[in-house]
Amino acid sequence: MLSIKLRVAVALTGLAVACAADAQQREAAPSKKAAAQSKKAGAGAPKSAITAEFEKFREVMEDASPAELFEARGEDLWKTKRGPKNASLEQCDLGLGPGVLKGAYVRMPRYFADADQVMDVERRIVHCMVTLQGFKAEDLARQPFSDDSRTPDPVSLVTYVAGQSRGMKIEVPQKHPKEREAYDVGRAIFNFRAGAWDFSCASCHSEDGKRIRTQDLPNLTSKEQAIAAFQGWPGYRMTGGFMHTLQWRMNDCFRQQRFPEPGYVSETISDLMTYMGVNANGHLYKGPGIKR
Amino acid sequence: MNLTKASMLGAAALAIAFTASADDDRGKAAALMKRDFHAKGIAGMDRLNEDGLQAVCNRSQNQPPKEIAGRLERDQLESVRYPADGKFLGDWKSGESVAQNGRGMTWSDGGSGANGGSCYNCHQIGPVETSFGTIGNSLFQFGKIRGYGPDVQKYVYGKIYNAKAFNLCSTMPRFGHTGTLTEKQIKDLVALLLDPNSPVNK
Amino acid sequence: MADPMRIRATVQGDKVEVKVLMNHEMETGQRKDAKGVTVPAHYIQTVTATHNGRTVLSAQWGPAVSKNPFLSFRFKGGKAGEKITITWTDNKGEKRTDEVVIAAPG
Amino acid sequence: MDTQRRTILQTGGGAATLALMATAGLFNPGLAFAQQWNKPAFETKNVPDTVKAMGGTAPAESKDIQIQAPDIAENGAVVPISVTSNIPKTQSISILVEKNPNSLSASFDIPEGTDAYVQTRVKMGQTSLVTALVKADGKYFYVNKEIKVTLGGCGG
Repeated sequence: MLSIKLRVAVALTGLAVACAADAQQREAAPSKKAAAQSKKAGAGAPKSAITAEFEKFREVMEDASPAELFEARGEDLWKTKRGPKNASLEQCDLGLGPGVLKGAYVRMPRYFADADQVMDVERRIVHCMVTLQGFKAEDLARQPFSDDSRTPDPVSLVTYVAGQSRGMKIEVPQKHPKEREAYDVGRAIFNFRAGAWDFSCASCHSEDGKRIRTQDLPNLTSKEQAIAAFQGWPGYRMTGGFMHTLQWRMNDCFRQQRFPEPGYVSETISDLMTYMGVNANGHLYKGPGIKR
Repeated sequence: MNLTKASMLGAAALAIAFTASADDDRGKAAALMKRDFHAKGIAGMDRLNEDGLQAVCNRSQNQPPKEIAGRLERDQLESVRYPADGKFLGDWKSGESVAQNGRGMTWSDGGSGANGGSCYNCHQIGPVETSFGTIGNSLFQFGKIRGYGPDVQKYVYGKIYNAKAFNLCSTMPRFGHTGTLTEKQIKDLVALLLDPNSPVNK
Repeated sequence: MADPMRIRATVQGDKVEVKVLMNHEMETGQRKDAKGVTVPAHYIQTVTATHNGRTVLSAQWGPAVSKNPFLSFRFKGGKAGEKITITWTDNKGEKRTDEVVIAAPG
Repeated sequence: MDTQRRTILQTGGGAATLALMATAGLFNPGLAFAQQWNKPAFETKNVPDTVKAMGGTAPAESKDIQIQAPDIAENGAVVPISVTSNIPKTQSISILVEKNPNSLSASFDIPEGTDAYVQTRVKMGQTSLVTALVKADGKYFYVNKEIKVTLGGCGG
């Protein structure tokens, strides 16, 4: 044990002055030729065919997506006077002025001076529910994700707000220093390997064309693919038939990463969304979607 | 000669500059996560602490210098506990269910019930299962292609026990090292790949 | 009470295309919840669509229709501005009726 | 055998009740079919029994029926299926999933003036043949399509 620790310490010192890292993959396998052969000897249907089939029918379903049911519910919640202060959310400022919803979703996360923080859409909506309507943050954080018994209000609200950016260009801002810092820290969180299985977000999301089971994994480090992760959220998840937001998606990624749980609407999640959102900038957002 | 030296020095300087700002961000990220996360189920906050290997991989963008990687891989290999009975091949049928099973080590796992290897999440293995991932390479016909001998058996056992012993910053978890899989389960997986009767090799 | 349906009805040539999304659990009665207790069956059994008092589609469903069901069909004789009414009834006797005005071709 | 006989008896009973209620003027005859849920048909456990319970005998395979559905469903919980019948005088379209606990998923009555076309989404527990059963001019026709259902995502 002691010897391992010592060597790691030596290694870390070595790294500090390391030159260009050795990029070679050194898989100590008995035969490289054999590995290439085994790749060719695939038994399943080629990925492209399966994916094309999925995408074709995903489109059919998105034409009439159950997400619309939650958009409608969210609109009701937005406009109805609720909470201890008996107020609606119509004065909530999502970055473009109080009550301006058009284009707000595709320009978040962003810096909010009143909170002196970078906030993603769900974090901001929760902030408004607390400040304008008088709800308690602890109550909203208690069971924040959809399950058999309910769809939490912020989920429907995010879906409504997202629907108001349908067909618009993603322009997550990087003007304010805190927005740029959120991007950098978000990238560092994305690459941080730890936990029981040595995973980081990057373990699954930093190469093109990878899958878990049949599920495509967008490469979030690439401009072309970061959009694939931004797109379709909030999404109606066919498994269980629940409406979920990116807040849930990232929470569940950390579960599968074998990490402890991130706090609901925490800065960690806002930073990750900033990293992902900025990488997806310039693409068109299609609105709430359907997910597996 | 001189030119090479100069460019190497330049690269070193660049690497240090880059590392400094990346280290800064990583420090902020680690502190932020410690503040924002909480323990849940079997997933304690200690999981946010990098172990030595993770620290090296995080600081080198998973590309540690050869020298360091080699030394650390040897350390990892030394920690592999091979079966006392010297036998590596278990039962391929049980291996198939370990490969299918995605349970283990998350905050929603725990309590009773065996862990799985989540193998199909990343690898193509048997000929029947078409729902397989592609993060890892295809293992279909593994034994047929690489041979069934004791060396290959020992390698596969070691690779599943601790993938990092063979490629320091491999994406693959250390299934034996972390106590995710038992000796028997690893033997069963070895059989799935290397038993000539396993469907993998048909 | 169940949330409203989302109904879209649009004139397409000499026909009206109707698309309906319904808020419903469509519980099969075979699923167990997190505590291992069987969730009782709860699903829409009949759906009726009417236009000017005339039935343009009627359906009988079992629990195998997906949660938050979708239904689409086309009929002749509807004009923009007229109404379509959809009613569903489930196995617990709950009922919901919504209507929508037929839209001119987009 | 027993099950079959009981199913037929029940269907008969249902029809008789329906006729009785219609005679009594208890509801609008136009809505009659929709209001009467065919319980015996929805309780059958295989395709032949379902066809019988729906009053069908010896349905003929027909190329004039099209099923539009994925070859491989991304998620068995939501499988989009549309059925179009080009058989004249189509009266009803039903969707049956062979390997589901109960074969009958949904049945649609097509009045005159409505296209012989429906689109919906159904649950499938596993890879199965899906049957579109059409009643036209009192006769029964069908077509089959296999839809594969896969596992997906982390942990299967």
